Amino acid sequence: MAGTSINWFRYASPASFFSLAGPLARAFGIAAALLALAGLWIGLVVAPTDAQQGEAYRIIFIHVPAAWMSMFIYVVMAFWCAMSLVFNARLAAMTAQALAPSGAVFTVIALVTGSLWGKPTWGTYWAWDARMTSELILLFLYFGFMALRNAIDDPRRADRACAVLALVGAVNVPVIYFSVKWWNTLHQGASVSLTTAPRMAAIMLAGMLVMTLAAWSYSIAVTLVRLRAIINERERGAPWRRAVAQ
Amino acid sequence: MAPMDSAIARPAPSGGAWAGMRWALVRDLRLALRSRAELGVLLLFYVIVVALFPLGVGPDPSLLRTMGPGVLWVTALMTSMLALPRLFAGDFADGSLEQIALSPYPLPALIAGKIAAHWASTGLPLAAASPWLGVQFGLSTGELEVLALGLLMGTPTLSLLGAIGAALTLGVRGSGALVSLLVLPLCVPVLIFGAGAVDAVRDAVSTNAHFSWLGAMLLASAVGAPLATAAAVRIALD
Amino acid sequence: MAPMDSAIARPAPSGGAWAGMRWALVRDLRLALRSRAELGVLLLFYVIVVALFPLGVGPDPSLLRTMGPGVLWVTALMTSMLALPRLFAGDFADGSLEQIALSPYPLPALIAGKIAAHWASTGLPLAAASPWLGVQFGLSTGELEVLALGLLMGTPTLSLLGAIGAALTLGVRGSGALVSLLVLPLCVPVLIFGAGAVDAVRDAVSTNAHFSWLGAMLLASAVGAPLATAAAVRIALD
Amino acid sequence: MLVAQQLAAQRGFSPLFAGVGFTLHAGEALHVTGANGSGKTTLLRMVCGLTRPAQGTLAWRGADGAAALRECTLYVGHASALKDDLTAEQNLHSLSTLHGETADERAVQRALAEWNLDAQRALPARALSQGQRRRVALARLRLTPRELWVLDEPTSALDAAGVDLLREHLRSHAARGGLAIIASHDTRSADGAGIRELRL
Amino acid sequence: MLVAQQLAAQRGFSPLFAGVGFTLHAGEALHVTGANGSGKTTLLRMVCGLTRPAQGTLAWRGADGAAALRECTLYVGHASALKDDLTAEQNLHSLSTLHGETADERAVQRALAEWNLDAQRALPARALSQGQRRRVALARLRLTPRELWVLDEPTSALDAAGVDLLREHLRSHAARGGLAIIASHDTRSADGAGIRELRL
Ligand code: HEM
Ligand SMILES: Nc1ncnc2c1ncn2[C@@H]1O[C@H](COP(=O)(O)OP(=O)(O)OP(=O)(O)O)[C@@H](O)[C@H]1O
Ligand SMILES: Nc1ncnc2c1ncn2[C@@H]1O[C@H](COP(=O)(O)OP(=O)(O)OP(=O)(O)O)[C@@H](O)[C@H]1O
Ligand SMILES: [Mg+2]
Ligand SMILES: [Mg+2]
Repeated sequence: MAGTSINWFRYASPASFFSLAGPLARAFGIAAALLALAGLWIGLVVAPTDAQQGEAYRIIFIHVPAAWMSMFIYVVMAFWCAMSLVFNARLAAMTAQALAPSGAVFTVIALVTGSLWGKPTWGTYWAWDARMTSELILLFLYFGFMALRNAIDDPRRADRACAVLALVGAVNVPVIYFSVKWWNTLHQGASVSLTTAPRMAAIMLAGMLVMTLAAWSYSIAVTLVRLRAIINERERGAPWRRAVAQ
Repeated sequence: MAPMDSAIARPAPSGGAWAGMRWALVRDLRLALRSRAELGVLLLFYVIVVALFPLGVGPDPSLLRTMGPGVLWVTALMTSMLALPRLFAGDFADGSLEQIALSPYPLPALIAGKIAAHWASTGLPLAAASPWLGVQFGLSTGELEVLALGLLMGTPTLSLLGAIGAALTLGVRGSGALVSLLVLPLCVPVLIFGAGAVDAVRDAVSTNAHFSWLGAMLLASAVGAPLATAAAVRIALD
Repeated sequence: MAPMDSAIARPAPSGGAWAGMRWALVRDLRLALRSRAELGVLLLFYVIVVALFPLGVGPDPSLLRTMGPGVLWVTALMTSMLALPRLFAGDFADGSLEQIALSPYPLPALIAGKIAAHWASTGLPLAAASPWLGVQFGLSTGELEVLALGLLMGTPTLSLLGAIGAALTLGVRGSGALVSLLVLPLCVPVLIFGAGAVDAVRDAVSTNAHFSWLGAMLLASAVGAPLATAAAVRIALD
Repeated sequence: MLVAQQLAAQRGFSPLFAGVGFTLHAGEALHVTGANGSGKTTLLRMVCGLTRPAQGTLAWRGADGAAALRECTLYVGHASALKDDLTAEQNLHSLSTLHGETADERAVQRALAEWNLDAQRALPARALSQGQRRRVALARLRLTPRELWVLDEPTSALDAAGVDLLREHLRSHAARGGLAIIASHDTRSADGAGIRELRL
Repeated sequence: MLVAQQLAAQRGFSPLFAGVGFTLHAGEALHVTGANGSGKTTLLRMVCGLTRPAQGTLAWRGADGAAALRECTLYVGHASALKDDLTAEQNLHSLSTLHGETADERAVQRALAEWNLDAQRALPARALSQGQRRRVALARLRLTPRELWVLDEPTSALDAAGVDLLREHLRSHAARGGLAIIASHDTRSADGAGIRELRL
């Protein structure tokens, strides 16, 4: 741990990170585009029409990755918030701040695609099913995070306040994930898990995974871009900025 | 002045946490009773709520029965929301919060005391009144028991979670609605299990699951919330 | 400094009442929602509150439909009560209220402006959002219209009545506080008629009676409340 | 000309002061002193019409009328009447429009600059230091020209420079024929021409 | 002994002060002065552990520890920390129990009498005058004996008698080997033995 932590701290300083972020963002952006194309091709062309659901099921290729990301990004966000509280590292807090919007976006996508899917399958756009509700709560948590953020004038105070909020809100993620287990609901349970063999067609699985990778690299790219912007604003006065400026 | 000329450096008071918690609890309860206004308003509020629904829904008993628990639970949620701003804002404005943060007692303990007082003036009365209110909705005895028990176990969690939001929004622009935005989502699970328990009784299903969840959430928040709130308070004072 | 050396005694500003009302309205609105973001927060808050009920009660559509109006009306009451303490307490604490009372504009006009702002930041958004929220409860078009109209006519009354109570509790202990308890029950008729109107639509009964009552209460309070509140404020400052 | 006669104040059940009277002509300033709790603030609030005298009369320009007096009075109290959420600039603007003045951007900025708050112009009042809040409150003296100034502890939390500036203002106000009533324990603000003392 | 080294404060995006250091031995008092907004209050809050220094260290009795320092500190800030609904007596009692003292009725009454608030003992703090509130706040100096006093503008709204009394307290505190840090514009409180000045 000690060994790794040293260089971790080197990149934990905005100064050394800033130069790194630019090219990384570009690389991940391109990757995201390619993966998305591949995933959509698999999902819309290669994958066969589903027996009962017809074409409608193809939403899964967007819905599931989005839903996964919505939860995953929150976990990552909470992690960085913890880091910023413990090590008092500015960059960690900024990362969390940069992650929030992407998380919100994916949550919205999961909600929208989900309810669009719900119409043909369940005959309703919305039901107060546990998973849907908890996903909606996740959206509100993202909103709350951002709202608190821009309600506080002092940036460092905002960092720490939002960090506390994010950590508290993290309890919602397991609720979302296991909601299908805890309440017998409309929503179907996890059919992909690391422990048991997947219960769906290999090709579908492949499509979903490729799309998930696309979502990942997209999130990383966007986050890095936002991070650069935030650093630009936050570290205005700092000496190293002037150095970079020249 | 004789006592003053003794040593000016005192040891930290003994029996830290509990004494601190008691101090905050007693003091806030006393203050709450001083300004009976808010208390009365809260009580009136949920009497109105409960009185209103039968009016809105009409006398159909089966309907009333099914919605009774949900209404009472949401009312509990709203009343604790109503009182949240008062939890820290006053102390923050008049400088008491600084003194509390500087006290030799552990801050989380003091905060826990304040939360307990908040609960005693919002959740507890509702839980106590719930059997009577539930009768208005024609709940059966079994349902009433579960309802009251659920409220007793659930409302403290609401206060605990609410405290975090209240502390986070201290001295923040437009904190009024922001608190609710931060807190209400976190409270939803409590609501689900609490109301669910009563439905379970109606459907003659075991309520163990619900209560164990309520208990788990109460424990978790009882441990976590004071710490998180204390952190938030220190941040607000920084 | 040139302009300063002119006459130091100024005439009272022209166009008294309206100008004063506008000042208070604009200023309080600005304080309430310093950014569009905060308006969003407020709406989100409604969404959450309304979303909670189905959670507690369960997704049965017919049930939701019957309780929809009641829920929205209670939400209206709660949101306006959430904001009430902030109506005068803040200005009282930081000395703004003194300055307001010393302004050349007539005090009731300024107060009316403050009340209007309070309504515009609590009742109005809810009334505006109510059709959409009502859809969540599966209300019919006709019901939605009546609901929205009722909220539009009813929520100002809630704010007006609430203002009296808020002013009475200023600075005063005991007695004044208790008086404010007498104000809140006055809100009950508003809720009853407001929610009742929607049921009337459902039962295909004429809603005239309900609306004329709502209108009457609105008129009465619009005339009386600012005067009463102004008097209460002067007493609180004395 | 302001004439106070036989003013008496009652607080709770006990009388606070009685038989207080003074006459203030154009260009004069009254420095109200007295121990803590002797009733200075109460007297000032009476003069500007916030508190009703238990006894006695206040005559303004011969006529007896609180309304007339209020129109010509500017009261700066203990509380600085700033909204924490608004910036110093917004606060000043809102306060002066409340008193019927049409304060334009530049006037406000000039007033702030004079009290050397340029840097804090755009800060929310919450962020201001105690003395900076006081300075913003005193900047109203320029923006809301009134014939009678009623200042309660104007120098509290002010640094030396601020006190000088205030004295400067008082002097020019007097020169313009304005009246002033100041309650303060701070003798620094009390010297200068035409300043009389009223001891409660 | 309190040693501050290279303290720096940051507010918003801009640094407030930097490189502030001082050493305070038993029986000494530090008088922090400076223009409005120069950071006195911020510095005081750092000393008693409310605000985290952006840089620098505070060492108390050699050991570096905010907790140890907090235990020995009594902070009386701008805000007097009185609850308007409680009486002066109740406020004092509640505050001193909060700080772990077992204040009995008589001790509280003696403290109030010393600041001559006998008459106001049973008044709700809401009714107190500004200076009386300040006096109640200062009465805590007796009821909560601590080694280090941190006083922010202690003389604001105090009358002459009050200032003398405060000076008296400071003197006997120093004689007992206590330390004190005072931020004030009021030079009246600054004279006396062993009082050093720190200018921000
Ligand atoms: C607004 C409505 C919906 C929401 C909020 C929602 C939310 C979610 C979430 C959070 C996940 C990821 C959790 C997990 O992987 O276990 C998920 C996965 C999934 N959802 Fe939905 N969903 C909605 C509607 C639907 C509908 C209508 C269907 C199809 C009938 C559907 C089918 C699936 C499937 C198949 C998965 C993948 C489960 C797995 O393989 O693990 N969802 N949904
Ligand atoms: N968010 C912020 N952004 C910029 N500046 C800020 C912010 N918050 C506080 N400040 C500045 O920090 C300073 C606070 O200093 P502090 O209150 O310690 O001053 P002080 O020396 O106590 O002044 P006074 O003598 O008036 O009490 C003020 O100048 C204030 O303008
Ligand atoms: N309800 C009450 N009952 C008894 N006494 C009261 C009541 N309300 C106020 N008082 C007293 O009235 C006085 C108020 O006086 P005021 O505030 O004018 O004093 P002041 O001269 O401004 O003092 P300071 O110099 O501290 O500002 C105080 O002595 C206070 O104790
Ligand atoms: Mg006074
Ligand atoms: Mg200060």
